[in-house]
Amino acid sequence: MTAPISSFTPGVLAHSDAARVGFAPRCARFSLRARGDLAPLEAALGLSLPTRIGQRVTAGERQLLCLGPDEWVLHAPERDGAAITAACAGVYADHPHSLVDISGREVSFVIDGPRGAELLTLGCARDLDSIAVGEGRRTLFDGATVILWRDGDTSFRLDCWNSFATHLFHLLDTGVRELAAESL
Amino acid sequence: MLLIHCPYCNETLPEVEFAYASEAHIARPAKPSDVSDEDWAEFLFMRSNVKGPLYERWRHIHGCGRFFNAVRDTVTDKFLTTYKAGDPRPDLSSLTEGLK
Amino acid sequence: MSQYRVSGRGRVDTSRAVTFTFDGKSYRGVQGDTVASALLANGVHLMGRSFKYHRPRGAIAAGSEEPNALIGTRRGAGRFEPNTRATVQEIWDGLETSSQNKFPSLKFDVGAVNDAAYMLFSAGFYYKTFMWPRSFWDKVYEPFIRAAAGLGVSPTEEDPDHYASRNLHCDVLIVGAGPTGLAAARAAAVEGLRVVLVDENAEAGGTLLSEPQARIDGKPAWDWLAAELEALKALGVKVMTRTTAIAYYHQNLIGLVEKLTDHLPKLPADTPRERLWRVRAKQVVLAQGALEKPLVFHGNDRPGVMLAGSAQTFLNRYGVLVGKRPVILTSHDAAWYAAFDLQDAGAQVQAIVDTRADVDALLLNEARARGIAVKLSHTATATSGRLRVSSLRINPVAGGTVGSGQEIRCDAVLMSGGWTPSLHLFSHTKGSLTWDDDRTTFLPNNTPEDCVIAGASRGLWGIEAALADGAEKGRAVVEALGKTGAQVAYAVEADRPGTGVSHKELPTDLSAGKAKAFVDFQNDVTAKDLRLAVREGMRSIEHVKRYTTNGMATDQGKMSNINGLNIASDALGKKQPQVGLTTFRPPYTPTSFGAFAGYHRGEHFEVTRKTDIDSWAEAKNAVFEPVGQWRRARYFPKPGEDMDAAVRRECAATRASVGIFDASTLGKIEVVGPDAVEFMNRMYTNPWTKLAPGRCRYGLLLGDDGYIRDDGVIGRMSEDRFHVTTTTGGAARVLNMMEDYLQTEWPDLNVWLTSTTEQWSTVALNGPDAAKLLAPFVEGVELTEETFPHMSCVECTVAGMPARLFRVSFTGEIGFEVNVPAHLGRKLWETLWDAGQQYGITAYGTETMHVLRAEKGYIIVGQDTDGTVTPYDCGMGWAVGKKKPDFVGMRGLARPDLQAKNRKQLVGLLTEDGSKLEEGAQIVFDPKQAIPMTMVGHVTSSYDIGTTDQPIALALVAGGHEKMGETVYIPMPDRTIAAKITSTVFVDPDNTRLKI
Amino acid sequence: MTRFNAFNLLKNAMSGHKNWTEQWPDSQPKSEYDVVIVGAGGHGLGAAYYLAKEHGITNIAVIDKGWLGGGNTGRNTTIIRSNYLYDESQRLFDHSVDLWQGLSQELNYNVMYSNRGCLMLAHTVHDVQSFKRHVHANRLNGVDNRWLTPEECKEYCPPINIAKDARYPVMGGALQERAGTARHDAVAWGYARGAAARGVDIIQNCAVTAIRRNAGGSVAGVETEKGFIKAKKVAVSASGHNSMVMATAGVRLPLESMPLQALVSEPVKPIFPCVVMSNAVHAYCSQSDKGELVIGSGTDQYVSYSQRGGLPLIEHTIAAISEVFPIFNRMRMLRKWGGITDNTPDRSPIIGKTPVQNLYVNCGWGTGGFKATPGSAHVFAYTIAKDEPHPINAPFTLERFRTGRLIDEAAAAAVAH
Repeated sequence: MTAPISSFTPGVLAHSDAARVGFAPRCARFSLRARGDLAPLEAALGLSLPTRIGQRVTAGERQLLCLGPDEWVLHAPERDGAAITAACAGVYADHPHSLVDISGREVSFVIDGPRGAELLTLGCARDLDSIAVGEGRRTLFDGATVILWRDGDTSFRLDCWNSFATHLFHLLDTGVRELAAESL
Repeated sequence: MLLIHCPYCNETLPEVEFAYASEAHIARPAKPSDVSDEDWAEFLFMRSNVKGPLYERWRHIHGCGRFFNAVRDTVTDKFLTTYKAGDPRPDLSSLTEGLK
Repeated sequence: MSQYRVSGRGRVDTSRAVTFTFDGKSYRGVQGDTVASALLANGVHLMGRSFKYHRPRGAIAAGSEEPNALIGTRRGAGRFEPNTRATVQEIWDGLETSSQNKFPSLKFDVGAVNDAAYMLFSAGFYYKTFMWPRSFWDKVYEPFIRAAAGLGVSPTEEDPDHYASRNLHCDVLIVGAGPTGLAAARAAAVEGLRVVLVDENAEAGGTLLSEPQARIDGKPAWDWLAAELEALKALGVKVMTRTTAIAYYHQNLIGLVEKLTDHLPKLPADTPRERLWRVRAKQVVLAQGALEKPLVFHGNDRPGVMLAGSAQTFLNRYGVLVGKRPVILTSHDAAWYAAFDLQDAGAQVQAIVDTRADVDALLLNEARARGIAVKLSHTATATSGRLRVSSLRINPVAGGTVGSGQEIRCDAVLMSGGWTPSLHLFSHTKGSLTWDDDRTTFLPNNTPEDCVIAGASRGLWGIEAALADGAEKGRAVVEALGKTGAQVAYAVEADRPGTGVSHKELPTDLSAGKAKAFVDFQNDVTAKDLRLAVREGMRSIEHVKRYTTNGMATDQGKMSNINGLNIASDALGKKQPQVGLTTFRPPYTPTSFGAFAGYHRGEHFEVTRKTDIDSWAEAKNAVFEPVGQWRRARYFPKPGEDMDAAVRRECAATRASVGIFDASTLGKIEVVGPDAVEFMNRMYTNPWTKLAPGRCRYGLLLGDDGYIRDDGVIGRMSEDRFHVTTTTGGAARVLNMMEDYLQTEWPDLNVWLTSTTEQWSTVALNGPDAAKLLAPFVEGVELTEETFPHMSCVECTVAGMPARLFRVSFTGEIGFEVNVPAHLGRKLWETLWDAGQQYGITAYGTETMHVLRAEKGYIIVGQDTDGTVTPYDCGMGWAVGKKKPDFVGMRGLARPDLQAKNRKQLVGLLTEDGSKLEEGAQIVFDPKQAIPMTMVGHVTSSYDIGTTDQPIALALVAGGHEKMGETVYIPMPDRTIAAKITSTVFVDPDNTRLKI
Repeated sequence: MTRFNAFNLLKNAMSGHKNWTEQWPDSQPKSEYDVVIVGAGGHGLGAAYYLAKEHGITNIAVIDKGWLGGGNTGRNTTIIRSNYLYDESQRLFDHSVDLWQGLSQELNYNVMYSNRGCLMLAHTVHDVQSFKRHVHANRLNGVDNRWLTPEECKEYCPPINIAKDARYPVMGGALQERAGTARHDAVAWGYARGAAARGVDIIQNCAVTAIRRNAGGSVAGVETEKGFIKAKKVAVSASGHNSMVMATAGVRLPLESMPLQALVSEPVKPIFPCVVMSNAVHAYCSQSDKGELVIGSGTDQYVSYSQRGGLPLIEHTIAAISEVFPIFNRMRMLRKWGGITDNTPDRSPIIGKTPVQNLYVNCGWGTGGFKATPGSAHVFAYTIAKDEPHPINAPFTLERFRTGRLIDEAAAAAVAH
């Protein structure tokens, strides 16, 4: 598959009775880094900043996941991008932090179907049961750093950098067919 | 493949998420220009390479991204403990049987 | 039905015939047969030839431990494997198999002359000869040895199958689905634990499959087994058959390989041939059972000589009589039961020969009841028969002396030397073993892993003991996981536990030198060889093993290790533990490469990273090159152009009008925070404090050893925000290095790093028309010398896209790098491409980029530097901040050798004859010297396809900076080239072309 | 010592091989030696052999904590070559290759040195530049190494895949024809037999627990499980244990010991005629005389003495083999094992004197020690005997880490093995 990732359109890319892989619509993505008093940032962003790694908060269409002791990833509708940048810029002087726009850096696959969780075991060495529904983690999938958002028992979102997407999709696509071919 | 406890994530995870970062507690001299060639070579290259409990560094590079310290028995490869960067070097005798 | 098939016996489906071929001849077996059971059912025992002596061999075992019956298996084009165990490969209609290591045929093999000369081919014989004349080793001796060795032939075609892998996490993994494993599985499953039960065989059951006579909890063994498997599945146990636990890694990671298609007549779609499972289990139960030991005596390798337990398996599992007139030779009770089963199935057992004087009266009665002759206190001293055993010579042993022999006619010899617990996976854990004198075997002791070992694999014989221990160990595991397990008891009738004694080679009346008593069948290692090794000073089992190759065959010592140890320790006059057991090494059974390679084959061997613009280049027939994980367009050939022509055109066009280049792969790091500038001052050699927002600067990164690690242009987007670029290959390394210093050495700094490599697609425009082309698309800044001078950067809009615009040049021409969000890269590229047509815009690749930068003397880290080069070496002292108190590499640079005179320094070279130098060519001052020459440097970059009127080169030359204008020499194989040392800048030294 | 030759083999065959004598006695330590060598691998036994043969020093003990040849000597993939980049390395390894040529005759023990050639494949433009630099440097040093086109690579070693569309296409290769392989155990055994015949004591299963020094600081001897052994000189070449042993003498080394794994396939008839190294892909392969494909893996990332390795590394190694040699995908792995490699920062060894008088060290061979066995042993013996380095090992000092005069084969060429 040599089509550029930018030519992917949201929707289902591969599916079988066992599992389904979709391409998520584009959204605004930010990497947020901060220490100390987080209240001003929380006010600026309109959501609280969870401090346990893997914890997630949702406020309206904004979703935020704690990735490290001073690191969060924020997903929001594309139209919110400018506002978020401005809001954080507003508090920077008194509460220095790092907000970096990574909207263009990553894409997300949506994985679900009855064996969606198993599909991920093709490339992920960690025990998926350790990611509670409603949480997320940064981890490794088939050699690439990814962020896994667990949205349900068998439904996940997988964020990866653009240039890994086709490689990872190939494995997911193979797995979708492989799982379907298994006599259960 | 080892299982490693990340003191920041507070989870025990497969080695593939981590990158080894060599011996721990080898501080870079505050004023490098003041140290002798011998001391600089010591800092750059000399390692205890212990056969037994080794103070070492790992980075949870595909997870939280943090560098942290560990004590691991290089004969059995069992971790005795892991702790955050900057925490004091734990006393060996105080370390109980490795983390599970 | 085939003549040796017994109706009403076995678990095979005799109503379903299956046809396969062996050495071109067609045979009929039945559904459920292995190649071995099917051939035996047809009366075929001769299945292979041995490694060294090419002796005729048949199956000695019925399972994966088989050392002799190795065959080639084929399924049409591309699907051939050598050395497949006939005792494991299940048959299917159309399977093609062939024997190995023979010429011209299995029945008549000229290689067997080795057998006649076997006295010469003693252990380690090749260490003692083949040395004269010296030249003969490569030409004559070695080819002979290599051709003689090697068993089967390699595949010669690419493998059309695909392979898979998966990760699995469970509470309890149980290896071996015999009675022990089944009982352990139930104990864990009833507590609601995640249990995985694996077995290498086609069906679960282990010894139960060979012992239908037993009754468990009142049910016939096979009924109990069927019901139990159903129950376990109902409890959620994942039961995996045809699945071998190949290796035990750190912290309870066990590798499993599941065979999915080798037994199927038709290959199902989307189904891998094999799947590697990486299982991480909280607790592991090893229930691998035990392996029967051969007896070591002269002629114990003849086709038809087989393990008694295996004969029993062939009968009870496959319904095959391995012989109609078998003789039993044993030192253990187990073989007596084999005799009874075969007799009851219609064979005439010629005799039961037991080396022991006293045998359980019950056994004697059973034998008597069946009218089977019994010989106690006997040894075996020979067999006869060319391609199949036809008689066994036995002798009475009294008071250690061997009496006169007697021949027993037979068509099979079923032997048992007792049983060896399977400790393979246990010893992968680096677990310790203890020697058990009664059983003359090693037993498991301690292991560092969370693992228990149960049943026959710790020396408990019989089904009842196995079930009891399995239940007990299962409960132990349950309790280790913090639950309370229940006591379970199993009632077993018609069980067959047994006892026996263990032997070194059996006593004989033959002269020791003559006896061919095999220990390692496949490698043709005899007891005599082992004793010779000891005689020659090999005192450890490791030495004996390596000297004789005992235990190094494809069964990895499953048949030979313990017999070898008993003989070696006897020869040494030491107890076995003092001689030691060779470590069992993974995998448990030979495992296909494909299973390890898994999904990572062909284009998915490793990720190929592509930019958003890559697809445009592909459409334009660009030629690509791998750079790190990325593939980059190297050049864009027009029809009929080779690389030189294309690059020459691309270079010329860029200098003449404008060239467009995809620079997206450059590493990018966003450095943000109040201490950003301080961090930059500490990391890079350059001073950053005075760099104004909106300006950029070339930055040089060293290691603390003082040598150049990376470089790139760095823009200060605002007071607290830097846009750092790195080399394509260095991106990840540099970010990791920065994080290391930041987190470990300077945690006090208030600054954060974020990789933005893939946030941006970067389009570079270079050439006199670059500004003219770009200007109309830019909103927010005017592209004039005054408003946006060279080395400026700004956030603006380009063609309606949010952009970070840099005015930089890696070519010496007016240059811009436009960064837009990655997914807009191709859109921007095409916009500029279309608009650029009026200027004859030309797309160029990495090769042209390399040429143009070399003409300006810009270095490429990794090409013009090699990890031993300092900034001063490449004449970039200007990039080193002299007033800074410290930066990474500053102290390293001060070390004596980095300050030394006459270091290799980067200079330009122009050849006197106008010829092009070869990159990597070595440089000397004195061309007349003899080899070995004193080399003073080498050519790092060299091009004759650029825009200069003569070929140019960059080179590292000792003391080069002091030698401007001097001549150096480059000795090539055919001639020596003279070149003049020049500046590294060949084009526009005063940078006039950089001005708009 | 019975001479090994076809005649004696025949003679002994006739007598049922009952008259062969032991190749080396299992000695007990004496109270004092002129030289104690710690580590009975190829390097240590070889040093003893050359000390006895060329320097007339025979009152030597070679002491090992286990069985002789039980360390990396018996655990490597037996690749032998000398086409290194730097002059210093080329001289050292080529000296070794010279000695390999006649080693079987020298030792009267067939070590099966096989000049089957070593082909290093280039998969990137950078590889091509780097390997050509090797080829030119080797040529001017008189070390054979020549450039092959992809087609020539295929011709030299047919299993290689040279498809243009491969993930890592073969862009050519550097071939050293004098390079090859040898039978690793035989090297240790041959040196042991030769040294023992000259009076050297080989003491097995006797761990050295410490190096003892005199009041003046110079070496006094070694403490062992079997008591103190006085020695005028102590030489350490105990790969995988050097850091600990030297630390007892107060000498710190720039070493990190990493696990290295290797594996063999099931034996097949000759199919693979040479040694192939593919550094970009991390595939190292040759075929043993028994017919097994002998495959080298990379080192695990962490310090360890466990001689265990990880599964992911094996997966990658095999994938690399299938990438470069696709026809082997249905072959089977027979056996996999681990060793311990001592790695220096510049991936070049340390052979020479130490800050402690009469204490010598030979270490830091990383993944490449076997090929150097005869050469390293030879110059190490010289250094021990003369208390000064042989010109060949003079550059390989401990001192270089202070001055910065590294011999950085790793940085220069990213070449492992």
